[in-house]
Amino acid sequence: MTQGQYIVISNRPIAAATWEMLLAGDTSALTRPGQFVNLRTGGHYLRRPLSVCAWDDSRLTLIYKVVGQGTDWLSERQAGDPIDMLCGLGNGFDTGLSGQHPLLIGGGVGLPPLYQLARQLVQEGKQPRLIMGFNSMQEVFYREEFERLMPVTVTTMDGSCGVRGLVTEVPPEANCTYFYACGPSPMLQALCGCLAMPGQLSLEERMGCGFGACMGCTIRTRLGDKRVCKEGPVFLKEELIW
Amino acid sequence: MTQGQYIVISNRPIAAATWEMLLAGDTSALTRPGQFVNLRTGGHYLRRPLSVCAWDDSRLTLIYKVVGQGTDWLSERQAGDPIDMLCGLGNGFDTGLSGQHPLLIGGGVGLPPLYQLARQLVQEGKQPRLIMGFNSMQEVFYREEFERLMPVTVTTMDGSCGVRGLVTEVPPEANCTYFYACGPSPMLQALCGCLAMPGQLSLEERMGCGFGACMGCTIRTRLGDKRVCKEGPVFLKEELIW
Amino acid sequence: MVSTAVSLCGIRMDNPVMAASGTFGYGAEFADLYDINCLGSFSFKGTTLHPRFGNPTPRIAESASGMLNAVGLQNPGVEKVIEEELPRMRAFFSKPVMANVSGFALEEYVETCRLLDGQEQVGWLEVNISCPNVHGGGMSFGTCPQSAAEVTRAVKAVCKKPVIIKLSPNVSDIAAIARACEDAGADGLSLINTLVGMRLNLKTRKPILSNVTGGLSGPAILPVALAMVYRVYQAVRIPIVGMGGISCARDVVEMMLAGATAVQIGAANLVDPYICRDIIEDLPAVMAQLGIHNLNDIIGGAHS
Amino acid sequence: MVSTAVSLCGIRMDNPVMAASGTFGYGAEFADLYDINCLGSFSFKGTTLHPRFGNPTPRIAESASGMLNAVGLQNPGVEKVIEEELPRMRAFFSKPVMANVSGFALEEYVETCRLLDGQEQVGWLEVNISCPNVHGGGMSFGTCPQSAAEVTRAVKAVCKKPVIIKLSPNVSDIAAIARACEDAGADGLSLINTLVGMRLNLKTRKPILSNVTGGLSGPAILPVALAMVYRVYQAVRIPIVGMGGISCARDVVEMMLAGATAVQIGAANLVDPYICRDIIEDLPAVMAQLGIHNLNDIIGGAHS
Ligand SMILES: Cc1cc2nc3c(=O)[nH]c(=O)nc-3n(C[C@H](O)[C@H](O)[C@H](O)COP(=O)(O)OP(=O)(O)OC[C@H]3O[C@@H](n4cnc5c(N)ncnc54)[C@H](O)[C@@H]3O)c2cc1C
Ligand SMILES: Cc1cc2nc3c(=O)[nH]c(=O)nc-3n(C[C@H](O)[C@H](O)[C@H](O)COP(=O)(O)OP(=O)(O)OC[C@H]3O[C@@H](n4cnc5c(N)ncnc54)[C@H](O)[C@@H]3O)c2cc1C
Ligand SMILES: Cc1cc2nc3c(=O)[nH]c(=O)nc-3n(C[C@H](O)[C@H](O)[C@H](O)COP(=O)(O)O)c2cc1C
Ligand SMILES: Cc1cc2nc3c(=O)[nH]c(=O)nc-3n(C[C@H](O)[C@H](O)[C@H](O)COP(=O)(O)O)c2cc1C
Ligand code: FES
Ligand code: FES
Repeated sequence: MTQGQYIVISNRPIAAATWEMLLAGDTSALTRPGQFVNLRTGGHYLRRPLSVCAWDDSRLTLIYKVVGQGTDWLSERQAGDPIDMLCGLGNGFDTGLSGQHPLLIGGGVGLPPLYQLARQLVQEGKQPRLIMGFNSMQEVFYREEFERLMPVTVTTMDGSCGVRGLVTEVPPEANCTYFYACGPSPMLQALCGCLAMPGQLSLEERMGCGFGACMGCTIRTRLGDKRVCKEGPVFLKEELIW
Repeated sequence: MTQGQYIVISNRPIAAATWEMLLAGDTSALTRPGQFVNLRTGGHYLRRPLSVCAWDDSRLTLIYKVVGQGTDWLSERQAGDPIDMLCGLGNGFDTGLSGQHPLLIGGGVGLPPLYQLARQLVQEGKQPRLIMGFNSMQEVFYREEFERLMPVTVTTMDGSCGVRGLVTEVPPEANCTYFYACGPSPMLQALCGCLAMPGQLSLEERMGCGFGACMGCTIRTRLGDKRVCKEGPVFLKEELIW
Repeated sequence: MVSTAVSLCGIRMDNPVMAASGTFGYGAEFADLYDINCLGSFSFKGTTLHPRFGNPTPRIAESASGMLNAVGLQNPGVEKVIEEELPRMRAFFSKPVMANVSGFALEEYVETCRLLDGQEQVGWLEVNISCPNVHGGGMSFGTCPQSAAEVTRAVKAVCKKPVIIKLSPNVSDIAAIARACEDAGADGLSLINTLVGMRLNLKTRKPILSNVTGGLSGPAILPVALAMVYRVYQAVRIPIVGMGGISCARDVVEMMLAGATAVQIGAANLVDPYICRDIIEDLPAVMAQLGIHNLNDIIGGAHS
Repeated sequence: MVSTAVSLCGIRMDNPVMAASGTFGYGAEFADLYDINCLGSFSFKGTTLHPRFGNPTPRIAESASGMLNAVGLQNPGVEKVIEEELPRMRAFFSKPVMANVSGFALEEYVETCRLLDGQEQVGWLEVNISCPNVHGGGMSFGTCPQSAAEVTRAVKAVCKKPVIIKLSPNVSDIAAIARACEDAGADGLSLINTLVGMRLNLKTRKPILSNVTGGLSGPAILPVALAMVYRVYQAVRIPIVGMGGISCARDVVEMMLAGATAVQIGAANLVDPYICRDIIEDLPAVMAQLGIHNLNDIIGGAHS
């Protein structure tokens, strides 16, 4: 984990209430896709956790939905503004277990961490596929970015784009033997119910610290009590108790 | 009283820890020298009261000393920044009682309201004089501005500029029959003790609202209980109980 | 169209937003700024039997997201309030007003309430029992169920109008005190008053407030107020006026969900004199956004 | 040169700054970031006789200048603390540590304290009689002088090391409880624990925390903490560990002026993991600026 000031390079809306922010700063603590940052927003006491969507040696991308005061503040940042951030939190996804044809499933702003994951899987010579779910066409983002890496199926609740319904409407290809998922809790729970194959899921909890100090985010798992911020946010399907 | 956003035109240090800020905005509520504004500083709950140093139809000048977090925040404002302000608070000085040769006495950042007062007295054809007191030469500000209006005597505690000692070291000219004073409370008290002539003094109190709602600033006077923010900050020497 | 009207102890209010006692004077300073008839109502400055100067200055200090006050119940006394303030108020406020009453002995409460109960403009009496009891060893009336009940009973005996008891949060068990007041006949409860707090001046190394301690209010205390309103709602059946740290329309909704029938805005008036008007203007849009058609539907909604 | 050293119940500390229980784990997460031997000491996560999961999530909510937690004393139990955590801690912390103990029955407190008292690394026992998060069959031990004294006496009977009782702020008269603990043999007092608070989710219209209420901490509560430390300082002669909302070196000085011999930093560690180190580094400059040569000179300085 590193703490420091990161500088906004760009910050732009990419879908309904959804923003993409590019930041410059120390990314040395990022070792795996699925890790997150915890950033300070003006005037709010606690930091806000956001998954890292992509990074390189000196820059990182975040994608966030404006849902409250903190994310609203974020959306007002401009190029050159500093943001105080803890970087490189959590365990991240393990690509070693993926098999040759991993299935990635993301719902809404659960998609960002899957982007760096996909890049890495492709780099490792795997052939991932992606199902991305949204409420409606207005919310769809990063479709082309993802399509450049792999085949993508879009689902929307209202059918305004792609398949109508939940991500669980789309049956996985036969050659898929492993999945990675991130999204709202009901979606993850449904996936665990309907997908027979093993997989990894990234969870969300309200956090006090984000780095393991406060026990604010602890859940029970089959392998004992675990802090979502430290032993997670990524868990094996087998560990989770719904 | 008006409330609104005022825009910083300039903000510059003019002496040790002392800044001059020029703002653009609605000055229609300012009717008398000695009135004050109450401004919101970032992240602090209560507003900060500051006397108005000078104003015209669309601009006003504040002079403030950095003594804590709020004034520190102020010193970081830049041209173009907005400031939320209540403007035109308090009663202000009454120039009608001044006689032909009023004596103005200001200590440190008690001087600002005397500047607009002096301009007005001069405009009314009076011949004011000023004694300005500071701790040391480094703190002296607005000497030339004041000297353009009237004769000025400077005193400093350490003697590094002008007369050594307190403003009370300087005997008033014989033709002075009325005084106006603003500065730290011990200075005002000392003045009331040693000046036989009548006068008006501008007081400071910690304020909750600045516009008469909370009774946070009430003092006892010989004419009853008075709110410094509403019936003051300027009081007649005769009313004050030390 | 959404409906913001509520009814407090049988009196209809256009909306649940009132200004809190001690932060709105007798309304005049705000009536200079906007038409305060937009308010549900307001509670005027705490009134005592005799005139009071209160504490010497400094009476005000600041803290993170809050302020301390040690005004000490400065007021001109009930007689002057009736002779001067109420007639003056008639010119700019035409709704029933809430009369906030304080005292340091039982008889003071009774006499002040009796006099104010007789005033046509007064809609409710709000009896502040956070004051120190001069006959009870200095502890406030509001810190023990017995003395809280005693004040309630005595005041109820002389008042025709609804009597709302304003509770202190500086207690181990606010629900017990709330129940005692209800049992003694209170028509409503109002909570919370300020939390005891202090700040020190690092230069003088002494307390900032002349009174040493003061009452903490502002957004800092909102979670404490919500917890107490929630708890008291479970303990009593009479309506609750909720306050403590409210500073936007969303906070109003949150306080009502916890159990408040009406709300009061205190410290926020001091830093933003238009806040009550703005909250009332924002309320319908916030309700619509949250799918609330009628505010009455959400009172205590968090308990179901 | 200024001196920051203080002595707490006979144990010398390089400086008065400790991390508060529940916000510093067993130190490991922070030792990864900086050498935590710069601390005066720290109080480790509240330990109970048996392992506890605590409350379900959500355990955390936010408020203006503060946060709510309802962790519910999650900890591995005293045995694992002694077998695993303390040996691990030895690798990165070489000073006496404060052992924070909770319990739901007298015997649990006694047994847990007895076991921890026997550990070489433990400098002080900090007995938490106040955690508001747990349904311990009613009010907490800390809300009544008798039960506070009872815990104190029982724990003192089995401990050789200094016993510091950690008080709850959710009481009518904290001075009475402080005196009861002193009379029962407490070597020191630590205050304040969190204030009971709650927040609601406007979308679900339900409490955010699974436990409904939680403990409020952070800068929002600093004035309440200062007032209570000030009041307790006047009531007892044993040393006070002051906490609640401290987030900079100036706050440390303010808390010591009010009466604290040492201070703890809680919530601030969570939002700024380097805060304890930074405060300790800033302290000498702040002291110099305020004309303080020796921190011992200012303990309770506001009372003289
Ligand atoms: C590990 C992790 C990764 C995340 N990654 C992303 C991401 O890549 N993109 C994205 O849009 N969102 C992400 N979230 C959710 C994001 O943290 C919240 O949407 C955000 O904190 C809301 O802040 P706010 O101030 O706008 O909302 P408010 O509701 O005003 O926040 C109030 C408090 O609740 C907390 N909170 C509210 N919603 C959530 C939530 N869903 N999860 C955790 N805490 C919450 C806030 O952090 C804050 O403490 C992630 C959450 C976690 C735990
Ligand atoms: C009517 C009036 C006119 C004033 N005019 C000027 C002026 O023209 N120039 C100038 O430099 N100063 C002036 N002051 C003093 C100025 O208000 C304070 O220096 C300022 O509020 C300090 O804020 P801070 O956040 O930097 O200090 P902090 O000490 O951090 O402030 C903490 C709290 O104490 C209050 N406070 C601290 N010092 C004072 C004080 N001396 N008077 C009132 N409240 C105080 C603050 O407003 C705030 O609420 C005036 C005060 C009053 C009442
Ligand atoms: C300056 C000031 C004066 C107050 N005076 C009174 C009073 O006279 N009577 C009373 O019952 N409450 C008084 N209060 C308490 C408020 O009415 C209210 O209960 C409290 O401030 C909490 O609400 P808030 O956080 O919105 O301010 C006063 C509060 C402030 C800030
Ligand atoms: C997440 C969290 C967990 C806590 N756990 C404990 C605990 O186990 N035992 C205890 O005595 N106090 C506990 N506390 C209270 C703190 O030690 C401290 O008394 C309180 O937070 C006030 O200080 P602060 O405002 O600096 O946080 C906890 C506080 C927080 C924020
Ligand atoms: S958020 Fe603090 S331990 Fe996970
Ligand atoms: S500051 Fe509120 S009445 Fe003067």
